[in-house]
Amino acid sequence: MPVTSSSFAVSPAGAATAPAPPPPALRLEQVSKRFRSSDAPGPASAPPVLAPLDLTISPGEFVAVLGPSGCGKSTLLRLLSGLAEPSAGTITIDGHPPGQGDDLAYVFQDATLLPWLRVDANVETLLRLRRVPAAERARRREAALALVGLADRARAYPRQLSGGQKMRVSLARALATEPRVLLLDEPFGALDEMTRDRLGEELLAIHARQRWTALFVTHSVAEAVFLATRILVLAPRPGRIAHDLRVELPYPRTHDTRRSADYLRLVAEVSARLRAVDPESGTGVPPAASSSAPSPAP
Amino acid sequence: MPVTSSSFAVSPAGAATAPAPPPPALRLEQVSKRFRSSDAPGPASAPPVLAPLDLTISPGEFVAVLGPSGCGKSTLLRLLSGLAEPSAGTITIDGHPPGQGDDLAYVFQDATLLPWLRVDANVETLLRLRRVPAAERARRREAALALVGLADRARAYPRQLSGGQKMRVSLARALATEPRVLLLDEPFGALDEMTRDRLGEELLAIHARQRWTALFVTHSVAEAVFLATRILVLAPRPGRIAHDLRVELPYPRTHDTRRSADYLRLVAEVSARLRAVDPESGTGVPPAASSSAPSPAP
Amino acid sequence: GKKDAAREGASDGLTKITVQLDWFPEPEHGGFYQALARGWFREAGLDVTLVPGGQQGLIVNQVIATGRAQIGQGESVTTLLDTHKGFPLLQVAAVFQNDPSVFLLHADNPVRDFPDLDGRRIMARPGWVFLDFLKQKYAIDFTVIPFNFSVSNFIADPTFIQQGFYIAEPYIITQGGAPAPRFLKAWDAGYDSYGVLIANRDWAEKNPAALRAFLAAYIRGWDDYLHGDPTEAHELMKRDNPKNSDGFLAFSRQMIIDEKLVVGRDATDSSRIGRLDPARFATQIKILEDLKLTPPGALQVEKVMSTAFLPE
Amino acid sequence: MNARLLRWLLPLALFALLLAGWQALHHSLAPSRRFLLPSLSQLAEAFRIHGPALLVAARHTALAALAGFALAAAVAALASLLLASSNLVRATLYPYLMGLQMVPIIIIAPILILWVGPGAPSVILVTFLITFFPLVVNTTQGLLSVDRAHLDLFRMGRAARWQELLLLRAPAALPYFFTGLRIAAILAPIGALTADYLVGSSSGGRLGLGMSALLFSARNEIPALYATALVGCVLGFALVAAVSGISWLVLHRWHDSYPLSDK
Amino acid sequence: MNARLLRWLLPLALFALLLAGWQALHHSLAPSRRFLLPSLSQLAEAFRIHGPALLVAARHTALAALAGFALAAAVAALASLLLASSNLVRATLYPYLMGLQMVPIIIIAPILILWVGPGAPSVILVTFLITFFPLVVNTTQGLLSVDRAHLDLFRMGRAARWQELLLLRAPAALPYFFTGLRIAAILAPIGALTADYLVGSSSGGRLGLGMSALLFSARNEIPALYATALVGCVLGFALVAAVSGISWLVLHRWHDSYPLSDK
Ligand SMILES: Nc1ncnc2c1ncn2[C@@H]1O[C@H](COP(=O)(O)OP(=O)(O)OP(=O)(O)O)[C@@H](O)[C@H]1O
Ligand SMILES: Nc1ncnc2c1ncn2[C@@H]1O[C@H](COP(=O)(O)OP(=O)(O)OP(=O)(O)O)[C@@H](O)[C@H]1O
Ligand SMILES: [Mg+2]
Ligand SMILES: [Mg+2]
Repeated sequence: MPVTSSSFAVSPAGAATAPAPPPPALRLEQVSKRFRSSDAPGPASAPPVLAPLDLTISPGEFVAVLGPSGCGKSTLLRLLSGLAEPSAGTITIDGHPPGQGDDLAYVFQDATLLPWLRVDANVETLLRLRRVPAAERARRREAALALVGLADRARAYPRQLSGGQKMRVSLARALATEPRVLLLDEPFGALDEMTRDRLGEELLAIHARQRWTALFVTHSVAEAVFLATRILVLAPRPGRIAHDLRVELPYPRTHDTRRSADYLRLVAEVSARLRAVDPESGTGVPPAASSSAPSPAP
Repeated sequence: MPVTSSSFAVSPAGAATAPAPPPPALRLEQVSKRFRSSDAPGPASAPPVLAPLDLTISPGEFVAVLGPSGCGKSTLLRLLSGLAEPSAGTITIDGHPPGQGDDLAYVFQDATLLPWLRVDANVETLLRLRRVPAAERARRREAALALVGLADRARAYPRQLSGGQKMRVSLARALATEPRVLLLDEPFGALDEMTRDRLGEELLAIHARQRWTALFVTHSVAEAVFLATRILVLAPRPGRIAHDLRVELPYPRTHDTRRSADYLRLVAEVSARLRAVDPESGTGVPPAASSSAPSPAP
Repeated sequence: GKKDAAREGASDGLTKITVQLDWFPEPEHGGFYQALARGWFREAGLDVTLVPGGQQGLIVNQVIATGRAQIGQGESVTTLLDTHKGFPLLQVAAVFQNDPSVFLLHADNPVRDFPDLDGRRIMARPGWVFLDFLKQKYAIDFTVIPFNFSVSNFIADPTFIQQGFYIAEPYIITQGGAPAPRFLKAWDAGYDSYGVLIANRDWAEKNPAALRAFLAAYIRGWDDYLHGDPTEAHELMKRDNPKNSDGFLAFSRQMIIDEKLVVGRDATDSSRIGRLDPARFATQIKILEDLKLTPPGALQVEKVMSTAFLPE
Repeated sequence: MNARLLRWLLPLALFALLLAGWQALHHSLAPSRRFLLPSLSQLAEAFRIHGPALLVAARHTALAALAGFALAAAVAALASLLLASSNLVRATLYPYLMGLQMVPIIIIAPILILWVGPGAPSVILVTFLITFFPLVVNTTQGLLSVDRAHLDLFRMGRAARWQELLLLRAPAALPYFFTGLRIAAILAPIGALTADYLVGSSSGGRLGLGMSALLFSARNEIPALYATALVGCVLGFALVAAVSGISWLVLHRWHDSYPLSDK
Repeated sequence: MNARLLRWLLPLALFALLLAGWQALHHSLAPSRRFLLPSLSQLAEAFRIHGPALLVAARHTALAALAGFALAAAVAALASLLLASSNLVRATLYPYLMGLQMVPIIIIAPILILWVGPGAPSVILVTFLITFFPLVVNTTQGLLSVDRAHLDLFRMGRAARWQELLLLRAPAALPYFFTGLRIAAILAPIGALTADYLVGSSSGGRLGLGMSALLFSARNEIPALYATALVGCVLGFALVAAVSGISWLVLHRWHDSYPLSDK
């Protein structure tokens, strides 16, 4: 049940693809997660958020994660980053347990900028933690800010930024670390389509140079197909991998890729699969019932 | 310069459309906004965020607002809600100045749930402020939670929710007030496409019943076209209305609308216009320059 | 003037003695200040520093026991108790032949004598042995509230009863606009306590000559202060306690003279200044034993006091 | 070593070490100064002898402390709401509240005795005065530090000023209020002791801890004096523990100072 | 009426009202008790007579207050960092810090005099003891109340414990620290006055405010006593103003208690 190995595009994802694959960048074995219910003080009684799942990701893969709201995407990323611990199963990242010796950056779903630092200092935060020398820090900061188009807002405080600007600062902060593993939780969610596309292309360009392994949560199927080498479609309740698909579109992917028939076909197909994973997800009630919902004001 | 009156679809938006239009729900006259620069203590020296703009919206209109990140969409909504004051110009809402006697709900770009209240109490917050009786409050709360598909999370605290779930609670909170004017700042930004589409359809259904006036900020052109009777495309630096377009797709709009040729054509055309408003927006540097951005780790 | 400069100048060859006073400088310290002003300590080869009291005045015996001062001024029964606690203290001279602590009452207060205190409220220092003594002797009980060095409550409240030094407080009370108070004097109840000079016993044993010289100058100082010109001593007191007014200094000195506190209430001349009577110490020890504050025989007169350092 | 175990062992070890250090210090003093730091056995002896009396005294002082503390908590909560309700009110009243805190208790003791009367009423009032201010400052700061986005929510909802105050600022200020309560809880018993020392009353021979301390101090019973202070500490710890417990109950579900168990 | 004007007028009006009330209260008292609440003219007279001496005393006490305050701020900042650095350290040390606060100053005053000696060192120490605790409690609470999401950021960035402490918790705790500082600023001068009362030295006739108060009280110079307390208040207000100024400088750009001007 966990993985629907699926033949798609050129080949289904899986260990069988390449002979003697490189040691995996990320590996999950029978990982599950349930949260303690805050009301019952006893042992976990809430249903599991992630079902036991297995997953192997090779170095340099760009994996997009799709799935309905609340299905466990962020939880999966938190587990990989070591911010949360699995209830069962083991995780290895670059051969280490999460949070130990790995070189990883995580763009959270919220921008989480430090309100007392200006934009430029926020971008440098992670570099400071890694004790990157000041000159190098400045160089990377400038480049990252330019990349996300906020060079002119470098001296602003977070509370002076728009929502999309904050997310871009957060993205710049992660990219500046040039990690080996990059976890991105809807980094483009608050951005307009044009900025999104531009940043997507930039991201691919950087990936081509730096070859980090990426796990990219998005709600845009088009974005997933455009960016990823592989797409995981999660099904909810409990979170599990419903489809594990390889995207074999050629590189470099450019603006033209978005117009190619292959691309459009893939987008349509992934969309269909995504819609199929959980027919009752999204809204909990059928339209008939909900039409009696909020009624006219008295 | 402010408004590019444009013939589009069936007709351009504007006062000339209907004979003796009803008194406007929202009216902006020569409204501009600049923020005081936090560094210079003196009078405002920062460039204006919104150029003087004029805008009239009739009751019951569903207006989508599109524009690049940081162009002033949220600022516009804040001005209308009375949370910020214009630097110049006048605003009237339902005939009143903003914040006085108007019946308005605003779904912020961030969920801004109260962390000490459970989901159900959060949904009731605005109703409590309006002193809606308990029974009515409970009824509307149940309906709104069911609508956004979170009936089963009613007893959770905000910090136990996923990003998309939080935004849905925020949406439920606003919808439960059944306002006359509804301001929505990317309410579906953190949601998967399927939930998005479902909620969009629900929103249209409620709008058909309750006929509030809506200003709906979104980054999805498809969503804008699907939902709106009118689309404003903002151009940045300073924020101004570059296009003011009327969407004359027939009602009720359903799943089939999304497949209609008219719809697809409109989406493509709005996309093109949006991309044209600010060629250098989104990312501040051309690709050539940015390819020398974050460089490989040393 | 000149004497002052001389006193401040050389201290070489002089034995340093620090004296802890029990309160801010006032005429009750007349002996010290007169001797200081006249240069008699210096003449005796002593370099004497007088440390004003205040809160430290409450812990004179601790100050002496820990060696911060060699000599201090205090009250004899309390000092006996402290000696019993193991403090190395020796009572070496009288300041006042009777400790001037009394109860102050308004003139029209119905309390006429100690038994009338039953059921009353008194502001006094909790722990003052006299309070226990009264309760036992007259089989009475009364409420104590802590003494706060102020007579404000007394002035404001015509029923108020409080502890006080009757050579000082009456002046402040009348200045405050109230009529002169009445006193219930401790010795009238048979509480026969001295105002005393206390020395650190170890220091006294090692420096008998210095102590003897000190006491001689001190007694001479008292005699001169009471019978001579107090002006210079008063100037010094004003320097160390700017709140001393001429009126107050004159009043307090006169009270000491009139009440014969220093020379002795039944004395005819100054010959008893500083004298201690071992028999009275035996009485005081008996009081403590009767109150079960010290076990019988724990205190012996010859161990707690000495007349050996007084001038012949 | 197991972290759980360490969490118990280390404080105990430190405690033992401190006791040993105390004892060593006692013996290192010149005999004439040893009374300044009684040995542990002297302390134990003092507790043996004066224990029952101290218990009675502690009951007195604890009641006064609790009364003063409760009064301070209630008044501070109301005062803070008032202060936070408008800039004008704050600018007008805050200086006087500060002034209230700056009244030197030691100086007004006679006035308290005259107007309020010695004993319990004055002791409660002084305890109130001592504990009130940290509560007001913290709570007011909390009421003012509310999240800007939440304020926007309430403004958007056209909340009345009192709704903003009671439904938004008040719950948001709870963590600050509890910080203030924790300070006040520590100050209350010791404040009550001090108050008893200054404006207490031995009415009926029933002394509070402060008067006891005065008595012991006058009689030079230093070990008993230390014992009295220790009893005051125990009261303080008990009150702090109670406040921490209530704080946990109220805050742990949602406030970040009580992390969600995620592991 | 203009709100700006009101903001100045109302406090002034209240002040005038209070002065009038004071004066009325004075005259309403029985003549024999009037001295307890001196009239304004008596107060003015007291300032005229004792002004110069009070200035000298205020200088003494202000210096001690500043020294104790600065010491408390520095030690509290370090102690809070230590306490926040690990649960184990906190569990081990916090009780002793509380214990330190629960030492009744009045009881240990004599012991301080005997160990440290009367005068400035003791006064500074007592001021330190009085102001230290609100600072530690507030700052520690601030260090622990850091936003969970920010903590995640630092954990993700594999921050060392000291980096988390210095780069995240410390700045996040600044608003709490300043709240503590504001309390401490108010307590410091009055604490120094009390300390001077308890453990000051009047040697050489150089009195601090506390010793002056003790003497005025003993001599029943009530107007001068009030004047002394007022001088203490003025010192407190000055210190609070200084702290508020620094707080504004440090926080106004980013903290929600200083709203972004959006209007
Ligand atoms: N308080 C402020 N002080 C200074 N500049 C501000 C302030 N608030 C917003 N801005 C600036 O105003 C511009 C418009 O901000 P606004 O939030 O309206 O953008 P937006 O269109 O909503 O963008 P997004 O799609 O990213 O949310 C941005 O450039 C932002 O940096
Ligand atoms: N601390 C928690 N305690 C209890 N339940 C939690 C907790 N954190 C998350 N959950 C629940 O776990 C599920 C998965 O959450 P997660 O944040 O992983 O969803 P997601 O896939 O990222 O959704 P979204 O797209 O909306 O961000 C949700 O139903 C959420 O309510
Ligand atoms: Mg998520
Ligand atoms: Mg916005």
